[in-house]
Amino acid sequence: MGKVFRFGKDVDTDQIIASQYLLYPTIDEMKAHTFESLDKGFSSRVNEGDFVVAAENFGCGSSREQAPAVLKALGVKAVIAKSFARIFFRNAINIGLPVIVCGELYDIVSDGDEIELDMDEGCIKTCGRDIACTKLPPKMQEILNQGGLIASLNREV
Amino acid sequence: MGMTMIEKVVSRNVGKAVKPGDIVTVSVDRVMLDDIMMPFIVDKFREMGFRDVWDPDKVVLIYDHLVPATQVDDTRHYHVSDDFADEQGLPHVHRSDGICHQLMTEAGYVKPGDVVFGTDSHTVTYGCVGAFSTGIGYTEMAGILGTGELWIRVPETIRININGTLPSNVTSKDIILTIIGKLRADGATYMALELAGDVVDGMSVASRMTIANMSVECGAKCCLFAPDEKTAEYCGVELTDELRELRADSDASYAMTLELRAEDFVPVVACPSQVDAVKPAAEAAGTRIDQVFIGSCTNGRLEDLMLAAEVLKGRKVAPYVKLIVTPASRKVYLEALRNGTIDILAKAGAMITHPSCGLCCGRAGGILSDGERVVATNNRNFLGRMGTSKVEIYLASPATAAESAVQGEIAWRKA
Amino acid sequence: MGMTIAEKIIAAAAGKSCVRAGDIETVTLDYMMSNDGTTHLTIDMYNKLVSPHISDKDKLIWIVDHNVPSDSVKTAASHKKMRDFARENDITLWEGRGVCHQIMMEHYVCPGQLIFGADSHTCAYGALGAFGTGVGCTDYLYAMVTGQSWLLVPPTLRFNLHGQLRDGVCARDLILSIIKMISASGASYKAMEFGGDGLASLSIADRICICNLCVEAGAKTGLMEVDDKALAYLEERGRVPKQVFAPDADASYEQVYEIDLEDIVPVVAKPHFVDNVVPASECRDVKIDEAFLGSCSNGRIEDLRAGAKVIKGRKVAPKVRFLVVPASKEVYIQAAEEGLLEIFMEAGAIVMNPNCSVCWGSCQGVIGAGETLISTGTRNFKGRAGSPDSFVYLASAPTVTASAVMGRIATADQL
Amino acid sequence: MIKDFTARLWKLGDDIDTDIIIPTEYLAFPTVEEMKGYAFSPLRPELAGMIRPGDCIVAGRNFGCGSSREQAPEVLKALGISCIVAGSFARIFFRNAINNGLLLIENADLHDAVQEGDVISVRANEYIEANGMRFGIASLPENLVEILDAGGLVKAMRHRNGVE
Repeated sequence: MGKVFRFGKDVDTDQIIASQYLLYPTIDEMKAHTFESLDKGFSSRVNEGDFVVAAENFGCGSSREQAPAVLKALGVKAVIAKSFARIFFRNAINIGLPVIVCGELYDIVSDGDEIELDMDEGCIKTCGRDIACTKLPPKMQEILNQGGLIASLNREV
Repeated sequence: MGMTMIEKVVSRNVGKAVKPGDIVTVSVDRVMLDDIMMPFIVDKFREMGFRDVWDPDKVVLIYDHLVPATQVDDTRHYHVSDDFADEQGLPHVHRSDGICHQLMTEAGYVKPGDVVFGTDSHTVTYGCVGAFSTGIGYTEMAGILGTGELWIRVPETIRININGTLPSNVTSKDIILTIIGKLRADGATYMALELAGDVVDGMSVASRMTIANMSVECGAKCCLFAPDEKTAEYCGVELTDELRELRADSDASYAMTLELRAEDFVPVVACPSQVDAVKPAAEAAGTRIDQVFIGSCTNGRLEDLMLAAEVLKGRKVAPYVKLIVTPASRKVYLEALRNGTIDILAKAGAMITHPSCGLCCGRAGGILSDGERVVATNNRNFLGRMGTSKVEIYLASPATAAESAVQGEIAWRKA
Repeated sequence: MGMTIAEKIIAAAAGKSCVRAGDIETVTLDYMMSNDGTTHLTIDMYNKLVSPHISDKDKLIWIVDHNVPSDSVKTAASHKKMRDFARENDITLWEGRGVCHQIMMEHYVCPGQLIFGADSHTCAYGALGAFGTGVGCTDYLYAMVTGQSWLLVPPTLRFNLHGQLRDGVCARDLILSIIKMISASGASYKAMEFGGDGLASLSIADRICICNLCVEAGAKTGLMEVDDKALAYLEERGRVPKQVFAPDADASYEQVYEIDLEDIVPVVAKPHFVDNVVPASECRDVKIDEAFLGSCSNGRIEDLRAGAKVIKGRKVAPKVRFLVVPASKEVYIQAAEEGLLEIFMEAGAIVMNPNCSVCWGSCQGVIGAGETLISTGTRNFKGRAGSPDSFVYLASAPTVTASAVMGRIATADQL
Repeated sequence: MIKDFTARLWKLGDDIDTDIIIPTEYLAFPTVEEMKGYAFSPLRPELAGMIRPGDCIVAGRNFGCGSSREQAPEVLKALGISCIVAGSFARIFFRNAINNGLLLIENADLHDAVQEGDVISVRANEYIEANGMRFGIASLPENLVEILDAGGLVKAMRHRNGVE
């Protein structure tokens, strides 16, 4: 179980992590600024295993991999949205942050609700209901299962 | 007994003869306020209980340290300044025209014999046209804005005579660095410098500006050059008998007199991290560098850029070395565009940034990291001035800087 | 059945005769571009690999353009890491010589290539018929090590352009109008392919601007048919196409749009989203604090000419900051030679060295809380140019320049 | 009037410039309170956190050389520094400190006679006592004493302008 942090539609990469922090030497130095313009307290309130839930087009904008990386570094278990922008989606999978497409969840959960995600079954449990979510394509599931693209690179070598 | 130049300028201002050590109250002819200090000045001005600026025409506001803005809060300084200018009806505001000290002389705000204060230590620059000018803090500036006056202690003077013929590869930057090396960083504290001799007579106002600018690095309160034809032309004034009189009497009394032979000067560098750690460039030659900066109120004028272009023409900046050129003012940039200097510098590989304090004040424009070395034409090589405390800054002339950029190591132009 | 341009390029890169939208293919890349926005992280990951190696260093192009010259010690450390790695591994490094995509256009991109860039606007390369797409640093690292990557073949949206743009209407207005039509996610995961009789009237600069902004509709890439104009651009620069792919007549498109260029009017994208597009005439009362002409979208010589034409003989409105930033050193030098920089400087603009500047929002020209910017940059997201409480409008070069003159949003015909 | 006091001392060398006292990157912070944690950061980043109100600084020659930034004496005052004893002071720093009511004492000999952490006793306008030795103090010019007595230039001006 993890807590829901609910955001709207078109949450762009600049809101996830603003440009002025991207050249900081490490992700750990950036992560306190996650969602700074939308929810200043996010980084201090989020706990290991929590979820980010959003509407359409989550992660649109730049290719900055810092965006999924800071979410992962803060312990976010998965991002569940109605749809994702493609570079964010790809980046998230590559670093091992699950990104789940689910049309229904956004409209029935509130900020702070507890939910549980079963990726193998493609199912989210909330408020006593089970909601189906899209399973990842096998290629991406394979990368995730390996622990991200770097892990697969090390294995191939 | 005769008077030194500073004694004459102060006497002229206060209407009575003064001598070193006197504490007198001067009437201020101009003040320069820069963007980085403005919010503090305005706060103090109000806190002191003032409502109106004593004479709006005598106030010049210049945005230069924070242009362009690099941090979100920088723009607050513009707005506080704009609001104050509107409220007080200040007619002279420069929002992106260049570095304050360049503009004060170039735009005609300072004339020979004037008494001028600014909230920046390099306000000493205006001595190049025979004005008494010096840097003060923002609290005193707030006081001047309210009263038009400031107390000063009349300084003793160190006289420096430079006669003879300079080697062709020596610039006025080499001269002032050499002087600072001799006097040490506090050798002229509380005192005025006064320069004279053939070499000074032959110098452009721009070259004198470089010397006056850096006089604060040996602690000087000001550094004066007697007004001559060049000064008059530069300032757009007539060289009246009254201005001719603003030179030291032959029987003036000095704290010290230095006689320097022009032929003895060589290109020099100030080594990290003291402005007075000066040695011949030849002794530092071969030191690998990462960056070169040509600009600032010390050496960002047309003659400096042209000198750099002369060195760089048809050559390229060394691989992995960055050359950053920042003209001192919009006027300098325009003139350098028109006469092809910018073209030469850009083709050699220079990054040319908009006129501002930029890298010299360490807020932007080429900040460096641990272990990196820079050769710079500006005025300070203090620890941490351009990045971390592990950055090494060498100060040099535009010619030395340009040659070093090409070589990728400290190098100087042969005579 | 036939293939689209995107399908043909991916098929060639996958070594197959035919691919279809929805297939996942392993492709060999022609170039991998990375800039200072993420390269420091790529290097950290590279150094942690079990067996780090680079598949083909000649395919790597590294460009320092986002925060250049460096604005802080943290930036300087990241730049140093990138520079040192490039030096040790003999990777081509461009530093301070322009925005990455413009450098790629000027020196590398050829029709038929498949290029990864660690920057979302890599989709710009379609202007020359190359499949460019933005990736994160992990994807980049995988490609750097293996020379390959996997790619989902995108479905294609086809845009047939007809006629030509009216006077005063720009490519920027066209692509913003298209983004409004299909929405900010309307091309998510898809390719946008442009052709039709109207293409011939668009300059290479126009085409780059259009393809560049395709990612703002969510597209994986933007692609233009390669015509004589594109081939002439390449020939001028001594490059030859890898292969020119035209779409098959019976290619399968997800949707086909017919666009009459004469219907397009000057528009602006209002805060805080790129598809929040309205006719510029609807925003005439919006007061601005800053205007920005530059970026990989609109920092080319054609854009500077358009801006200079508008501002020549006029002045930037008081208190408005107008930043003009050529997209590359080549553009800068040409603009200097054509007298454009002089025009901007005379008008009171701030001319900066080629870099990402205001578009990137953390290096120069940052805007403060409550301030409004009109920009030719790529994005108007909340906080994109500085404070989260600021406002960014996107528009064409003439509209931005006219707004700088008026101090509020205006089109050039209003002057 | 300047009162007698004792203070624990922090020892610094020659030519402590204004960029060391407070680097340029922090100068545009809205308040001195926000800046003071960065005092001396290029030289001794830990120092600002260790200074306790009432402590003093003993330095060598040319303390405060460099820029005219008044933030330099202001941050030291905000940290609670009671006085600075140095071989000599750069002139702009000197004026700025007095204008903020920060006591400066010129003495060339004390520096060599003390260690960091020692406690000195200051007898106003007479001498400093440290490790059993006495070091003379020159008295300040009258106009400066007036400013110090008023509690700084702002207060002096408020008095002049009849605002309290």
